[in-house]
Amino acid sequence: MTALDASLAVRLDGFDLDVALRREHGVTAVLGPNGSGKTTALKALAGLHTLESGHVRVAGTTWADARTHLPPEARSVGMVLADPLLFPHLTLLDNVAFGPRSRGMPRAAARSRAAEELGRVGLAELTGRRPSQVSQGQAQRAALARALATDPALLLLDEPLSALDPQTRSVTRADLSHRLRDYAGVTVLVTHDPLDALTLADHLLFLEGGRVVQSGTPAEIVARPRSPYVAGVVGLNLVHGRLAGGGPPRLALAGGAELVVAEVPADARPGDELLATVNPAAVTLFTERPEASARNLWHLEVAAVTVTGQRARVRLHGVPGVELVAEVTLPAVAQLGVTVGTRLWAGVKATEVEVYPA
Amino acid sequence: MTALDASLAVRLDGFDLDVALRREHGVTAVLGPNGSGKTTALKALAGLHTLESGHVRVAGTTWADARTHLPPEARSVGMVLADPLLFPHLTLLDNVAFGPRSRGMPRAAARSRAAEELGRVGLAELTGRRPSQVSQGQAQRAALARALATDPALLLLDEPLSALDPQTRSVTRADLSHRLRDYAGVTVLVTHDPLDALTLADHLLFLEGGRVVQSGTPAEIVARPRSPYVAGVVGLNLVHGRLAGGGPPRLALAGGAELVVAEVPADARPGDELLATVNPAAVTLFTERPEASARNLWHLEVAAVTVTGQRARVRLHGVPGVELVAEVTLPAVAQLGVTVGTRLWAGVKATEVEVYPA
Amino acid sequence: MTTTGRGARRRPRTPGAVRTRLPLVAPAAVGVAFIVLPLVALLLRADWADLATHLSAPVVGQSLRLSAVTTAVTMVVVWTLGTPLAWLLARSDHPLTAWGRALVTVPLVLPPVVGGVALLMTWGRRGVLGGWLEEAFGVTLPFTTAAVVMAEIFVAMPFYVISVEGSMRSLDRRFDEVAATLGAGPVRTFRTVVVPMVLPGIAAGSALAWARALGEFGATITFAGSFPGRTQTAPLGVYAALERDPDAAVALSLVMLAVSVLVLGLLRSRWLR
Amino acid sequence: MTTTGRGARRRPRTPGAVRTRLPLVAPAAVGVAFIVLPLVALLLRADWADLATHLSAPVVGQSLRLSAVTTAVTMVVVWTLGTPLAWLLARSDHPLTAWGRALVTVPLVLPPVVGGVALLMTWGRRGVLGGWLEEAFGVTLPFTTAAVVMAEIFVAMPFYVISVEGSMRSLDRRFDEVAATLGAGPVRTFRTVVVPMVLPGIAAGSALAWARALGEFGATITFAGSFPGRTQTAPLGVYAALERDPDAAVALSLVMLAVSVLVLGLLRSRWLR
Amino acid sequence: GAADDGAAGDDDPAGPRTVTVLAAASLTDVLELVAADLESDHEGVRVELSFAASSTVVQQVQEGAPADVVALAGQEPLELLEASNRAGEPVVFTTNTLALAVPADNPAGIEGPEDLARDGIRLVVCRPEAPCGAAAQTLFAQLGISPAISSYEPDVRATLAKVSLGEADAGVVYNTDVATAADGVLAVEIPPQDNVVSRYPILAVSDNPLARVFIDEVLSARGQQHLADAGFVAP
Ligand SMILES: Nc1ncnc2c1ncn2[C@@H]1O[C@H](COP(=O)(O)OP(=O)(O)OP(=O)(O)O)[C@@H](O)[C@H]1O
Ligand SMILES: Nc1ncnc2c1ncn2[C@@H]1O[C@H](COP(=O)(O)OP(=O)(O)OP(=O)(O)O)[C@@H](O)[C@H]1O
Ligand SMILES: [Mg+2]
Ligand SMILES: [Mg+2]
Repeated sequence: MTALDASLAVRLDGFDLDVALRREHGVTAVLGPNGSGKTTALKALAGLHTLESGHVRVAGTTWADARTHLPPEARSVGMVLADPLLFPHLTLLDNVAFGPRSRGMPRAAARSRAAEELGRVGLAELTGRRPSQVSQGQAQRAALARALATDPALLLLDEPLSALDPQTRSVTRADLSHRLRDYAGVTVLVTHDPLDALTLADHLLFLEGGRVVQSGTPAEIVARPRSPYVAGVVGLNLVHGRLAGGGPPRLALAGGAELVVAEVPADARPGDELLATVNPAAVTLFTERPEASARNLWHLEVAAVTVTGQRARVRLHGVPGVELVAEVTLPAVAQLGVTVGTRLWAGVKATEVEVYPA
Repeated sequence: MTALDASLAVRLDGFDLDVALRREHGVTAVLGPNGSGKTTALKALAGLHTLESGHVRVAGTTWADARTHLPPEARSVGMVLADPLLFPHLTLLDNVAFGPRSRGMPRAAARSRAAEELGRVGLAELTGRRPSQVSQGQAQRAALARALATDPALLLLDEPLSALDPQTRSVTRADLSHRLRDYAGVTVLVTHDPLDALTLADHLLFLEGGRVVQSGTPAEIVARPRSPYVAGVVGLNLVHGRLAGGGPPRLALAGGAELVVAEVPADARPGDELLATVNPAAVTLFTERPEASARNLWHLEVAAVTVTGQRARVRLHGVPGVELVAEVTLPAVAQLGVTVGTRLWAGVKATEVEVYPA
Repeated sequence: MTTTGRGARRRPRTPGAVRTRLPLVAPAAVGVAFIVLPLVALLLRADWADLATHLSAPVVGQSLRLSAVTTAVTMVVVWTLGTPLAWLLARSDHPLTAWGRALVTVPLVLPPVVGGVALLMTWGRRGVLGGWLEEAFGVTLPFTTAAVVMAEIFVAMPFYVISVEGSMRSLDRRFDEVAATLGAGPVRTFRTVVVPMVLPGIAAGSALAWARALGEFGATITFAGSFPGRTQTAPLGVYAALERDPDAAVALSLVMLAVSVLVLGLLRSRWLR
Repeated sequence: MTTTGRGARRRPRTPGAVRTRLPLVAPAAVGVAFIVLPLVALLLRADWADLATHLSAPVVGQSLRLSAVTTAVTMVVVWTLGTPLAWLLARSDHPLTAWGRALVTVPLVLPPVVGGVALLMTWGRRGVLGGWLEEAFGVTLPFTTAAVVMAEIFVAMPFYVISVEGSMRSLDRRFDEVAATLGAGPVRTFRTVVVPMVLPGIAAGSALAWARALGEFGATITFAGSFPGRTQTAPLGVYAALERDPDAAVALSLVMLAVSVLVLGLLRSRWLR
Repeated sequence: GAADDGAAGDDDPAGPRTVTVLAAASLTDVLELVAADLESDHEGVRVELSFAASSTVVQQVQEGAPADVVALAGQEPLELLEASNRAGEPVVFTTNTLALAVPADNPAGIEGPEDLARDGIRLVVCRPEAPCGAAAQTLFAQLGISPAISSYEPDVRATLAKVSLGEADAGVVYNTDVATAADGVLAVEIPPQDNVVSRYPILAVSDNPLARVFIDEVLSARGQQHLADAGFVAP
């Protein structure tokens, strides 16, 4: 028996969602650009959107199909959004007890259940506080406890960490991961953060424009992203081209440029569409044209720079079909004078390019 | 003549700010944790908070001192907040013309000035749009144009990029940097993002608890952070300890652990307080206790993991006085099984430690 | 002027602050004066020396007591009926909702006397429902205290609904959704989430509605008549006493004024900031 | 029930949705019925066949015209005085502001007749200011069209102020601050930023205040009397006609009702969603 | 302002053209006829009429209503009118008697004033401060009955409206009111020996010469005829 078997067709003004999802257990991360329909999919699962067609079956119960539409309160579902949305007039304890009480548990039992859930997310001391008296991270953990206090068969998390500041986010991520390990139902986690996907989920689903563009295990996806968005999430440069005939193995890119590679798939014929990834760390930058061994060398303009720790990611463009991110150290940024608008030489060794069928 | 000469003492309920700031020109970035008083300082400069004592003198005019308090509208100041706060009932053109109009410019002149300013931030085509019809990044650029359309002597930017999504942020950062290059007045930029500080500012000022904890050029600060917060911003591990006597040169840390170093400042005596930085990339992680050359080796627990591109930053703790961030590649994360709670061996070579006086 | 000490923070932002605000302050002051002067005149004209005597006139105690009772009952009914109504209006997406909302607010604009006539045409002996009520149950409403309450509900409920609906509409819909996913049906959500969260709005709406009910005159006299102790509420008492015992009338008005200012002031300073 | 076609999206969320909402729908329905039934009764009782005749009775045209003129003037004054007042109240941090606010809203709760008496005590021949006005300028206000306008302002302005202040208070203060840094003084900020931004609130407040002015009866008859064409506004016309020509009274009421529903409905569907 | 019209029109060198009359509500129809007569006889003269309860009329004059003539239903309210407001001696220009108004179908079967004392009768009267209310009290005293009252209405109009709407079984009003009331109201006469006679005074309250003209018109044969037609009885 499949714990979650959903086929969601939702039509909103000017937006169509069409997604199928079957999972036995574990955490599925749903990723995609803004407006790709992630929240819409979760709401359809929760019963907050009505299906145009399709079905939702969870743990053997039909929640929605052509003839059925259970309202959210009749579905065994837990939901946590980016905003904790704790009820401001209730203490944390009563917030968490809200679900059990709503499902008919007597007050005392609901409260002891709530205290237990709060304990499991490390808030045992704060049960008597109001939401306004706790930090954002604590509020979000309480929201998680609240969603789990009803033992939902399906747990829906919509960017649960995105509103937290970076420090709180990683602590809360740890708590979340810890808590999810004990949870028996199916979790669907919407996120923009690759780390959430890689550390919390055992299955990834990428949406674009309301459709699934790629799905698989984290390892599969990290190895072979199939769309620029997915490549961006896993931190790789993705190049799309056709295998060129004659000469060294290389891809002809859309804008006329070429990418020399070391190997191509054994069965690839000239003219076949191929995808190639390049690790940003393997992109070398030079202010002057180098006499280097890199077989691929372009003169590009810096479009953007972002820094994490002592490393900078430099986005480069300016040659049609070539858009690259290079990862360099902070001292290198200073030394190369990297600012937006500078033109630099970027080199990629053929051996650093990984090629696979499109 | 100093363009900006401010000594700000502001007292709010439960919060005291005491900051001095003198700049001739250029961009000063103000950084600090939440609640450290960054916004309060900007508001005091703008005249939105009254000084308890101190003064604000800009371009030879006294805006505030013991006897004076010009209201904001009498100060030649421009302000941009995280939220663009464009007037929703006015077109972008009229938003930008608002300042000149308020300062008495005739309508036609104000509008042509506004059109010019919008052109300079790349919004020439959108002058007729309402704020609700442009993207967040465009709105923020319009807010910048609006602030600059009055030729302010002082430009105050309060986390101008923080509300933008990462992609829009780096594009807008480039526009901002471009626009600031042409601006003759003094800019004070509040930010949480080290990249803003490093790419936009020529002077950094760190606040904590309403006081300045460190200030200097970006290069000075990157090299020798003086507080854990500052070290965090520039992406280094900061260790605080006393020079131990006898044996190889090493620091005695607060919790009893020791940090072996290669060199100490020439004039340091045993017992002197010293600071040391370690680049996270220089921290090596092992699952088993290694037979390695690293002189410093601790068994630590993973407290948090963050990922950017194909690199992960792993925060480790568990030995008193030792709290380290290590930077490793994504494959290494998988191979080491790094998740929150795992215990790993972390090694730091003595040669990778940079020591300077506290 | 020095800036030492905490007091410095209270000083006007500029010496010229008042001058530059004059175009705002002047009309506002005229507005306040226009409203407050008549109240002051009322105070000036009051016969303070014999206030106690006037307040012990039978019309005063009797009508105040009746007003207290009827407005209390009115508020209970308004809460019971008006709160769900406000909620349904607030959450309805139907294009006709705006018109439904307008219809519910009609008593705001209907001259109270017309409202009284309309109530008579509905609940009076010859009214659409009143005739049937009398035949079936022998109940006649006009000239009873119940009629006073009905008149007060008719004029006060729209105030409550309009005000509470406003705060309910600004309540984040996601709270409803979260409550639903936690297993709370619409009624439970309303009771345990919506009402507690809009309590300040409910307080504000209650103050308005109560005040309107307290001051109600035209509909009451038309639908319920004026009989001391039964249907003569405080405003009717004021009117009745105005010529025979004007000092008692003024004294009664002062009591109403004081009570209202107190209630509005307390509510607004407690809830509405 | 199938889910094909767009229509499917409009179906009720569950067959049992109405049932589970009953505890909300039932009281709301009773509330609506209580308000709407009298209005329906008014419609039923109207003499539709001769409506045109009744509407051509002189009292109808004359009083409607007077009501239109006086409420228009009232609204101009209310806008002019009430908008700055609402803004100052909205932005004042002073602890006494709550009480000032309560004072300004007193006419909401004052029985209109008492309001009329208070106005007489202020502006009447023997009033606090009226005596002086008469001596100095030979102006007497009571029982003139000006008095009608004053009575309407007195009762309507509080509605406007309370409603507009609410929307002004929820206006992000940072807009004021940004306008100030751009060089706009308080008055310019008020005029070019605050007022345009709270226009929906101003529209809502205006609708309420206008409706209240239109329905005003007690203060008008006391302070301005009931002179046809001079001080007999539509509600006074209804009252005057009620006995001699009840059909004309009902017809006039219907016109007022229709105009009010129209104005409220249009405003609310345009501005208040 | 008030200076444009009515009493303050004295400044006009050609003499005032408007006369303002404040009168008891029960005189509404008659005085409108009288005013029409006067306006047709005197080219360019306008009569402004405002009707209210007599006590309200007096109060309005006290508070500065622009009035030239006051006509009241009964003499009690007149006593409240301060001497400073009087510009002439009051003249009793007509009298009125009470009648019982009952709904057309007379559901309570009221035949005479003594029926008012029966149980279960819903009786409305004017409030005691109004002349019609005072007269009703006198009537009950003369009859030696103390009927249960449902409501003290603010004026005759309201009293009559309660009857015509069928809410009250009976109302004590003026004879003349029943005559002018809309359909649906019947008069039950009160025997002359039990009835209360109200004497209606009229007087000038300003030195507007037109005030005298109006009073004379009321006292003229033509005016008295209108009064008689409406059910009033000459004094
Ligand atoms: N209630 C609604 N009615 C009409 N359109 C809607 C509604 N809710 C969302 N949309 C539209 O549906 C599309 C998908 O929205 P959705 O919120 O599911 O995206 P998302 O993937 O969650 O994006 P984000 O990453 O920004 O949260 C968007 O174009 C949005 O404008
Ligand atoms: N108007 C005010 N009245 C009283 N206290 C205030 C006021 N504004 C801010 N504070 C307090 O002053 C302190 C500094 O606030 P401030 O907004 O300047 O911090 P910040 O450095 O800008 O923080 P963040 O990074 O979160 O924006 C905080 O403790 C805050 O609570
Ligand atoms: Mg979303
Ligand atoms: Mg801040």
